[in-house]
Amino acid sequence: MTDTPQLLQVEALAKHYPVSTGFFKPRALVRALDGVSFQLDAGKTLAVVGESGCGKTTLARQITMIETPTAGLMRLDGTDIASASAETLKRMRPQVQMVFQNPYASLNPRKRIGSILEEPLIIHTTLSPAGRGEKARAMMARVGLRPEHYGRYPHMFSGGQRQRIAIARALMTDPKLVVADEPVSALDVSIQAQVLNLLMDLQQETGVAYIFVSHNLAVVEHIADEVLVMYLGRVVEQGPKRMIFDSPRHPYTQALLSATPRVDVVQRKARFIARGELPSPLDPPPGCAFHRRCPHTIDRCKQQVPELRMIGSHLAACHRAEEI
Amino acid sequence: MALLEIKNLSVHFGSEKSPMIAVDGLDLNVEQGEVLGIVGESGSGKSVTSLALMGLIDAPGRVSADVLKFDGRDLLRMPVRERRAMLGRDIAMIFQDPGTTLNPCFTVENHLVETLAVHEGGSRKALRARALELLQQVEIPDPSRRLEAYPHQLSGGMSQRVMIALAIACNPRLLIADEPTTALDVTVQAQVLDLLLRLHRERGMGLMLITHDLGVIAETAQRVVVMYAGQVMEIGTVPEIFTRPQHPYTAALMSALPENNVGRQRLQTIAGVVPGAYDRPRGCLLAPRCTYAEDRCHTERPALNRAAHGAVRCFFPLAAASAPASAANATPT
Amino acid sequence: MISYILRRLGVVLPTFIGITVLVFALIHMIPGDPVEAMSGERGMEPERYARLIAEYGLDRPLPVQYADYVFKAAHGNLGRSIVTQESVLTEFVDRFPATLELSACAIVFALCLGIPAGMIAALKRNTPVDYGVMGVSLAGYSMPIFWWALLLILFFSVHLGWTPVSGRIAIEYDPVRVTGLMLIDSLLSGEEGAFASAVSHLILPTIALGTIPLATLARMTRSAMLEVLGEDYVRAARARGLSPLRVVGRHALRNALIPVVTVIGLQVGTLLAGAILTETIFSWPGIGKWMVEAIHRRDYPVVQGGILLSATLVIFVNLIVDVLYGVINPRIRHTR
Amino acid sequence: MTTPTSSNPAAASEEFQLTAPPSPLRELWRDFRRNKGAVVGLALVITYLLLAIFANVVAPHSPIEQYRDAILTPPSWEEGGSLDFLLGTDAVGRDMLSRLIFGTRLSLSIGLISVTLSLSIGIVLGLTAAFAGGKIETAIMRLMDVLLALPSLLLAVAVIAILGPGLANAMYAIAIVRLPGFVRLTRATAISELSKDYVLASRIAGAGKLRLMFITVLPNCLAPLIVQATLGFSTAILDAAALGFLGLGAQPPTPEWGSMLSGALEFIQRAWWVVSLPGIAILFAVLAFNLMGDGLRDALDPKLKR
Repeated sequence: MTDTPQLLQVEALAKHYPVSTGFFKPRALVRALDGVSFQLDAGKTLAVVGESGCGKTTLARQITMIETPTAGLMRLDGTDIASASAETLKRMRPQVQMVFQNPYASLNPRKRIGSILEEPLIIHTTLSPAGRGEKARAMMARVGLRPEHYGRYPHMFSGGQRQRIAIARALMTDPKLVVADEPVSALDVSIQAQVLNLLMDLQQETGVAYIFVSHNLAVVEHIADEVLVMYLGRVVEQGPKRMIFDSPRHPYTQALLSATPRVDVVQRKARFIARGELPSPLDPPPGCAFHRRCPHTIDRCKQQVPELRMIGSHLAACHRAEEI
Repeated sequence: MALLEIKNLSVHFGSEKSPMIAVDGLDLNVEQGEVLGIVGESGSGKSVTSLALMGLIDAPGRVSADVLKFDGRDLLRMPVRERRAMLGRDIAMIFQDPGTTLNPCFTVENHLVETLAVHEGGSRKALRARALELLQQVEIPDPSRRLEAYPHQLSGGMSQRVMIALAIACNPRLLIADEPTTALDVTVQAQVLDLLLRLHRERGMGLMLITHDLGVIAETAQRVVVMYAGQVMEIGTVPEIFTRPQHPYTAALMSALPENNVGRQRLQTIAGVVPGAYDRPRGCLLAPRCTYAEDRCHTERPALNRAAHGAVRCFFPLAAASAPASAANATPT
Repeated sequence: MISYILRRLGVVLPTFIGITVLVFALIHMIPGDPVEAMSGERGMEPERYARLIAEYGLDRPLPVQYADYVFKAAHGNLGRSIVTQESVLTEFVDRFPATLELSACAIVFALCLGIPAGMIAALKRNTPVDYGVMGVSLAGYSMPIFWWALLLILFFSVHLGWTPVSGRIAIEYDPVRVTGLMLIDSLLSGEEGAFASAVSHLILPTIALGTIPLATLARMTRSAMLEVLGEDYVRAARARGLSPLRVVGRHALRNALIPVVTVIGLQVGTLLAGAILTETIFSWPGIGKWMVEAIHRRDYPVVQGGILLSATLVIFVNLIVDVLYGVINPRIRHTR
Repeated sequence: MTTPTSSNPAAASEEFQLTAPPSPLRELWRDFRRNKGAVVGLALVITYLLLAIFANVVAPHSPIEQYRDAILTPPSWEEGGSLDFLLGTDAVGRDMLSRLIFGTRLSLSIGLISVTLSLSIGIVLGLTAAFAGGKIETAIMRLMDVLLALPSLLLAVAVIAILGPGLANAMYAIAIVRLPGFVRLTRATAISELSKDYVLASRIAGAGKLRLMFITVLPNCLAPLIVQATLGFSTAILDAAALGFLGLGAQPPTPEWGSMLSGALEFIQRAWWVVSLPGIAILFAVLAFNLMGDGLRDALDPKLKR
């Protein structure tokens, strides 16, 4: 183990995709991720919050080393993984694993649970089949699956159980970081609670860190230590959970909080509904990306992109953060 | 008189011998101009209920009911043609996924004009003007250009607004919204819910809002029906249900919400899973998962009994005192 | 839309070039060389052999030969038949109307019966009507059409004596060739009975050739219709109180036709392939029969030209189908 | 159609948990058996298969021996028929029944060989196109477009024009004709599978290209390919018969169903059995594979389950 507690360091990370816009037209550039920086300590949970098109999935793809970022720095445990060689990547892969949103698509339908769990071991270890089976069964017990599930196929399980299998698979390589992309948003409330509990129990047992991608602020509030609010590829607000929920500085965060339906009347925020819809990433508005939907817009917002800066206790990217 | 009156509605799929029971003896009323929330997890039969009301259950599905009356008129025993004429005119419906509920081959105008022409008729020009007006009412920016648009050119939020425009086109008395915002982003969901509530207020139509999201119900509905495995578990007014749930299932559902567990490390959960279509318990459907279950619960099925705030299907309804602490945290409006 | 057509053209062009390469290569893939192959077992005196080699340009480098071939083909020069010494293009143009007439009748026959049959089967799903339609179409789909043609002749011509066995028109009529389409030419000739004779000659070949497209279309329409009937927008249309006729005839049919149109395009290839058999059996003087004869006679220029022209035809028809597809499918029309 | 989609997967999975879940093969058989046509097809296929394998034992005569004194003998139940030749004899006095039985062997091997050839090449090309993308994909797919632009039988005829008539050449021709179908299908299914999360999960677990192609993705593409291969069998049999009929496939005296029909037109009035029997053999073989393919499709297609 290294001395620094910082597990993941991300600096000015960017990912741009060229997209074809027409037969004779030039290719456009979508800035799916633009200048994202954060740090994550071992054993902690960072929640990435935002709506569709905000770049959270792109972020997940960079951190899991599926894609190479256009620019920026990513260090995992001190090792650069943003521009690493294929060999380093292969060595680092077991350290970062992922849990997906849709439990029905993330498990290979033609493989038994046993071989789904053992696949990472076949790739990364030299364990014998017996040794692999033993590890897989042990992991199944930890996530609350019964031994007889070992030889079954994914379609024989309910959504909640599949998500348990997916979590077990992610933990097979003893990763230091698990990226969970909306892991409970496809589940019913009662099942969602079971899976969230499981995730938190496992974090306590193994000290794994989570990057928890979600649009559900109620869930984020429960599970996160730090929160990153994203809008159209950029971070708009960033800080410890309590700060974000108690004194949101960015109008978008405020809009999200007030739009989240609450059972408890006390927790309901004053109704502030953002106008209009998410802009197309192909044609982002100039200046602050949120200015067309924001009630506080001034001329400056339309021209100048606000930088992420310290407002009080945490970071926000709004020209008028002090006033609102 | 209730706008919609349902007694003992059942929907079965599959063979006669071992039917899959999707809805099991459902009783409920929708009053004039109220917002009634129907909440339940997947498999609770809430969507099937709405399809049965609309007469959209096809063979091999079977619908039966003791009473199914809209505005005093018997829907089950009315001629097919007459019932069809009511659809879209008196009762309208919007669906979960706006991306697939508009016909990809037709423009927005085609959709609106067709619906108006079928139910009300009029000159093409008048219909077009009405269509434009409807788009304005659902707050679609640049409505005259959107009339020409095909569904694939609209965002999810826009499509749902068009669906709403179609639904309110003929001034229905009852609007059934089946998970209308589930496929949308949170900020857009808030807009669409606001729009639905505004239209509901302005037109005095009954709104039946079906969702799995307790928060949405709490913020929009006046009364709520809690469903589980095809049965109604509890009916009550929103403040009552959310502060003093009497059914253990409602209480457990509420206490599983992260927002009712603030400051706690673990969430409260409901053990086990929803019973499948073919392995329903003999007694109370919740009995295997219920912490309060006693012998009687496992052998005998409770009926939906009147209670102070509505109705509850439980032999041992929770007193306010024994409700989970978390649920009692919330203060009444 | 224009951008869409341009994009389709962008795909078609390389395909077309590929065809020319393939057809050109055809003659060079024959073991030995074409001149030798054409001479058959009799052999040939060396001088004549050398002259023929030079005449066909077979002594030049391959790229030059290919460029020459494409250049000539572009100007309509596809060489001469070794057997008849006629220009290949002329022979093709002579025979093409016969095939066109037969194929057109067959596709109309298939469309008029296949689409309604498929629709009825879909709407009456899992009833005896559905099983009947699907059973018959599966049999049709599995039918060896050369045998089917023989059966048709056996029953209608031999047994019942209703229809003639071969040819396009009875020999007593000899309408002046105007369009090449016997139905039209016989009408134009004004001779009594000529048109009836042309029609009666056309019936059996049309049925024989149209059977497989008919069965395919019926099956395809049924499955497309079933798929569409399960879509959310059909349910939503019913929820708006639209009549079943309107829901099926307007909302469902339009969408179900989208895949069906693609299948119709693919049937053109099937028809040309089927024409080879049908024309052979019914002695129908079209390009199918022409090609088979050419292969038997090792008349390579004819084989080469025939394949090139048929492939061009298929590509062309598919291009039209693609454009049509764009017209009925707005999602295609508007994609950037 | 109107069954609620949301409620069913969960319900179905709970149902399985009560009893030990059936193995996938057993489940396939259970679904397949529901389709009566498919079972009939399977039975027919097995019958044909047994006939093909045991042709030497079953056939009463040699397929090419000519009984000069028994030319055009009608089938045994007709007037003038003989029990020696159950289904009669052809124009040169060969036993129809024996020729048909040996023809089974020929047709099935043509189907097997040509389908195996085009399926295996098709899978490799299709997977390569799906995984490589870019120029390689374009090149492969354009090549397939070229093959598709040639009407199937015409392409087969062209190949035979090059290679010369004969049974083996007919087989290659049919394999080439069927290739684009397999390539396109493999590529399309592989691409749709590639977008699914389980493939991403394998990549994150560190799986290499080959593992992804053949271990992760290919098994999930097999269902439509198996169906296509079964249906390919029937078209191979049809095409081979058509080539034989045109005199471009099997050459006399090989007992091939199509070539048995090639001279039959002249006997149409006097010897119906010469004309109808080979056709019936072809029709039922093709029908059997089509029935089986349809049944397999229904049993394998998750959309049609329930």
